[in-house]
Amino acid sequence: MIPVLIGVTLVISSVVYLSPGNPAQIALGQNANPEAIEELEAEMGLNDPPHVRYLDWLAGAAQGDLGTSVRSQRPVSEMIMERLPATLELAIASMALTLIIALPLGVISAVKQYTWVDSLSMVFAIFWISMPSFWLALILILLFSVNWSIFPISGRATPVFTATWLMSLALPAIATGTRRAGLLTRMTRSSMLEILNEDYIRTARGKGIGDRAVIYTHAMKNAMIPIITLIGLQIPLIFSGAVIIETVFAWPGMGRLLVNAVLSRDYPVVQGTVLVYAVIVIAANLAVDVAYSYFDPRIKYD
Amino acid sequence: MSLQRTQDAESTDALLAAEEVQKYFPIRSGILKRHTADVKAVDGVSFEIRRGETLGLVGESGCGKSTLGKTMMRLLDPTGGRIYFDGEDITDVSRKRLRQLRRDMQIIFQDPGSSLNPRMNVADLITEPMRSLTDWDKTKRQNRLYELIEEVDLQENHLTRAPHEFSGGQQQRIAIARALSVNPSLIVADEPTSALDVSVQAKILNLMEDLQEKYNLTYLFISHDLSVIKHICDRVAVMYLGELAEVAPADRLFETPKHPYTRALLSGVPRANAERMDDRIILDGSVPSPEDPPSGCRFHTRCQEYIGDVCETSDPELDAVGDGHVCACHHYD
Amino acid sequence: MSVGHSDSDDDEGDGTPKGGQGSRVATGQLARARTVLRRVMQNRFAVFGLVVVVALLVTAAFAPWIAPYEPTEQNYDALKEPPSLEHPFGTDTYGRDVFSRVVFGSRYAVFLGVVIVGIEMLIGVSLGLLAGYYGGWTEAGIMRLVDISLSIPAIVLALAIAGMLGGGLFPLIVAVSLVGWRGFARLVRGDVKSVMEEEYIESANAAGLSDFRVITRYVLPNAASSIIVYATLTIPTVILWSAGLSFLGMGVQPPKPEWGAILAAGRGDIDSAWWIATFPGLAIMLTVIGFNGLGDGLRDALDPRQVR
Amino acid sequence: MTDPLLEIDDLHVHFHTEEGTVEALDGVSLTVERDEVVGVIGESGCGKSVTAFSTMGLLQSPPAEVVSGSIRYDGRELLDLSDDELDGIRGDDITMIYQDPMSSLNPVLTIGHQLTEPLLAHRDISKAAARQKAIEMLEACGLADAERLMDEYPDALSGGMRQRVVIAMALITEPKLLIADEPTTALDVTIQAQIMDLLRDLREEFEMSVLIISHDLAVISEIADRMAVMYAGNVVETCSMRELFEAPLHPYTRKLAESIPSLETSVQRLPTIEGTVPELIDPPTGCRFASRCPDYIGSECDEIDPQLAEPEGIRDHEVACHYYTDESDAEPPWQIQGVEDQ
Repeated sequence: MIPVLIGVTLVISSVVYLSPGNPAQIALGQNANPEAIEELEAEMGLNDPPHVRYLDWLAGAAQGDLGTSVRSQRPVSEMIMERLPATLELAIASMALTLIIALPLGVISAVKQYTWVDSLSMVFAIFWISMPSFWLALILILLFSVNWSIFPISGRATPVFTATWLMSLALPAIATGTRRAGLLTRMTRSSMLEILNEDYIRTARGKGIGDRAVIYTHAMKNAMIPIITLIGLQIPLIFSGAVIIETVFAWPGMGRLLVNAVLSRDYPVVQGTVLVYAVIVIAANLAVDVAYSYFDPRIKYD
Repeated sequence: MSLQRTQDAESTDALLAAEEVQKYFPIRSGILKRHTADVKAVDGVSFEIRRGETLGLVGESGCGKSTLGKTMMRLLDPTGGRIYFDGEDITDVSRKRLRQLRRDMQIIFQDPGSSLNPRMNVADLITEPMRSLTDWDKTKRQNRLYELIEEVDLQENHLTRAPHEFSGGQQQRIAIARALSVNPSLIVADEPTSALDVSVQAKILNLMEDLQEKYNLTYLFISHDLSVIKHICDRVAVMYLGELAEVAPADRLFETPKHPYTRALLSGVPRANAERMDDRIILDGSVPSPEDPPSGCRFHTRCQEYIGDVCETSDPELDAVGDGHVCACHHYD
Repeated sequence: MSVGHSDSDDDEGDGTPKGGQGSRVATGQLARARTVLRRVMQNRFAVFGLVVVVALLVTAAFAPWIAPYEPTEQNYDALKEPPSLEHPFGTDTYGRDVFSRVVFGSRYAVFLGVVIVGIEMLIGVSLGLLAGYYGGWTEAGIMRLVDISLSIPAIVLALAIAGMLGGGLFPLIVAVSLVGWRGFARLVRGDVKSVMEEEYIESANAAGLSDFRVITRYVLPNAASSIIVYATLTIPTVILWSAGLSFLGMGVQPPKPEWGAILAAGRGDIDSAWWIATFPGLAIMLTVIGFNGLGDGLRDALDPRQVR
Repeated sequence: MTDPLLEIDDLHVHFHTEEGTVEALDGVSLTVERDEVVGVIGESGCGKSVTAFSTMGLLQSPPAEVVSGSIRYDGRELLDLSDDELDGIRGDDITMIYQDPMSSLNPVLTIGHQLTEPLLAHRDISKAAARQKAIEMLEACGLADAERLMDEYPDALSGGMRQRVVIAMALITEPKLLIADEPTTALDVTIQAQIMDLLRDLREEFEMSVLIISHDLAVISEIADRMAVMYAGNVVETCSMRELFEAPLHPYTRKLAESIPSLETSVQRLPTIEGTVPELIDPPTGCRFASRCPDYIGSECDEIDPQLAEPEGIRDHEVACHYYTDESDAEPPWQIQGVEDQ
């Protein structure tokens, strides 16, 4: 865990270090006088060698200090904390949506392989996979917000856990979740098919215990293991998708913060956001590992 | 001729000799992949193969017979002990010398379906060792190729085909031709017929015998099938959990097996039309893990002739019990 | 494959004995290609994919002859006109013909898809090969790099790289390539490791082959089909990512007719001129479906053991 | 005389593959009487496992298709039953032991769960009683510490132990017919001896009929009363165990037995069968062994598919070979000098 995190910070810092442009200049604007820029450079530690700058930043990050935004002059950690809940809401909502759609559909397709149910759900899956999420988002806005006025066009309604909040979350969650749902449906189907071809499934059928028991007890429990891996792989992708969707729906999350920071070359904010994203992903993967040991008794013997 | 425990390789007509050969596979565990234990696949094995003979190496799965075979021809690096080929110590020869040695030592594997590169055709498969191990020119290689396919009973129109287009028996013929191409003197045959049907097995065994006679080949024949071993081998070594239990000329071993393990193994062979199993020895349990083998004699946990503490405390050595017959058992001390 | 898991030594599993001399399987590489093509043609989705991909390539190649207007030609007499015979996909806020822009956009899709996947493949396959073949510290180091890369969400990393490099075509290529190689690396390492477990590698060692020869004659050919399939299936992802970054303003810049950029430009007019954003979106979707179909078909055709 | 327990009659099974239709079973007929052990022997691809799976209704379709024939168990036609109806019989009256103990147990369910499943499905029994019965059955199968094993997962067990669990699972409902498909092929010699010993004891204890399938003649000979020899989708010979060794009739049976090296006899050179097994996609007409047959007698071998029949003067011994029919003017082997004493 720790080496990976340190690696992540190295990657981000190198990207920032190698980027063209002078942060001090950016902070003060095009017409700032050279002395002021020099002064700020010294203050920001821009004249230090790269490894010193990196270690300083790392030391700060370890204590929760991610530096100060060049643009707004506010502490980066504070800006991120403001945005974090919105991002997590969206990620969890779209993940839930993904699972609710994908797992049953994938399992049914596999069990009813070669039937119209299977074909239909695969056609749907392919559509979802192939639709660019930002385009889907625009279509959703056009239909549900502009034409039919069911959902708000954009923004996040507060306070949370209210009906209006849920309405504002609906379209972004759908736009983020569908592609993932398409992929997970197909993957669930093929894991399930693989399991259904295993010898022990035949053994179970041979016991005359009926299809339901064979599928729900014998196949599902085994299929959960590869499916959990797949879910683990989906987590960073959900965040990826959310970055663009947050922008389209003006959803006040970290993704939008990042996009704006990148466009305005606000390096400390970029650095901080990427780090927080990595921490979330790593934590989520840890949770997946824990879920494994619940479903796979073999882990104990390793 | 009596067989001593340690061989003086130069003084006999041994083509290949092992002296206390060990092969351990490290087990790494934990996040740091620390070396925590060893699978002692081969643990102190000494024997010799004489020029022109077929030595059978028999044992159950996981006993280390395959590992021993591959270590003997240096496809695996031994953890300890020495290996002699034709009197020369080849335990740690240079890469260059090892390549030269490959011309003399070749191997045939159990499953020809997986030992032949599926992306190559038959002609390439057979000529490849010649190309990399000899300095023969193209004509010479081609001539040898045609000679070989005739030898193993393949046809010219097979040459451009891929291995998966052949039956198991034919694939094994291709593998034999490949091994034979560089004129080796020793062939390690690692369960060469276990993946084949009995009627095909008979043909492959016959072919191997014919080739042995014609090219004066020496075989190390590894198998778990005692009937096959009896049919084809001159001498037999019985392996249990990384060690040799007994070595003897084939007829002696099958007539008067000494080691309790050998006897159990032999009586366990299903016998067609036999006077049934009144005297059958059924061993309890299964083979212990080579990661943590039993102390003393490794067989003591399942032995029907267990004679007391000595079996648990001291590891018996291979001692002579008759003409060219050695056995590692305290029972005979 | 559970049909007749019959006999221990019957590796075909369906009870078909191999016929030896009478074998009906065609011979040689050409025949192999023919078999693959036949299998692809049996799969309707794959055929559809093939048709779409071919159509895309043709469009990209002959864009100037297919498009009725210059993609950047502005016409202030025809602003935001809805689709008509004259402008099948309508016109945008500058009066540019959306159809022509979408047609020229196919060039970006093909170019970005092929170039980026090519770079990813070069990096990923080499690293994966090194990791899988040599193992040990080489492998540990490379896989750690993959782990690091995997813990940053792809778009986040690509965005940071592209944005910091200043936007445009070249930064886009660099950013997406630097993010995407890891998939190839993981795949190839896994494949190489399983190939290395095969008995034919021991057989190659017994034949005294050099590392180079083992890699080129044994390892790569046996990993090739999964690399080809993965590459085909990565192209649509790359196209989606590129369009996404351009949509955010961090990739290809307007007025260049890249699909993501056209879409972004039409975003504000979604209520008054739906066609500007809709058609490039459809183009992306069709392209992605096409490559996915082709990739799926190839996977099934190259590896018949795969569950269909 | 009562009906046989299992009667397979003229069973044809095809597999639809990409390369074409594999005619895997070409009119297989086989009977298992009550309290009888029948062995089926043949080389890979001969259809012996397909026969077993057809009986259990476990062939996967597609690609498999039962084209024609009948499988009657205790007078009931199994092929006419729906899956639900079949579930009333399989796992209860007919059970099966599989070849590979490593893959035939579910890795994520406890031994206890898998073992009690058939009882709970087929008997009106409490969970506690089922558990008790399962423990008894594990002990009967020679597994010590059964109580603890019940809560273990298959991964904690060795191959030999797993096969004992599979056997316990098959016997827990005290079936009338046990089908054992290569029960020892995946095991080592010493473990194989243990398992065959166990099977023999259990069969006597439970008085069940057994259909045992193997490629290893010697293994079957240890337990079977009667044998069926299969070749390329046909049963070519059925007879008592004794007859098979003392007076085999079909040329294939004779050649097959000769080509197996044995511990008792030694030969300089193993006799072999010429040629290879024919492809079952578009197989040859007539006798499928004709092209390899040492006793080939002419065009009728190529044209007419021989049917299982008792040759004149021989009882309880059926063979599918034109050599033994009235029309044939060849000399049957028992009349030829020297064949008996092989």
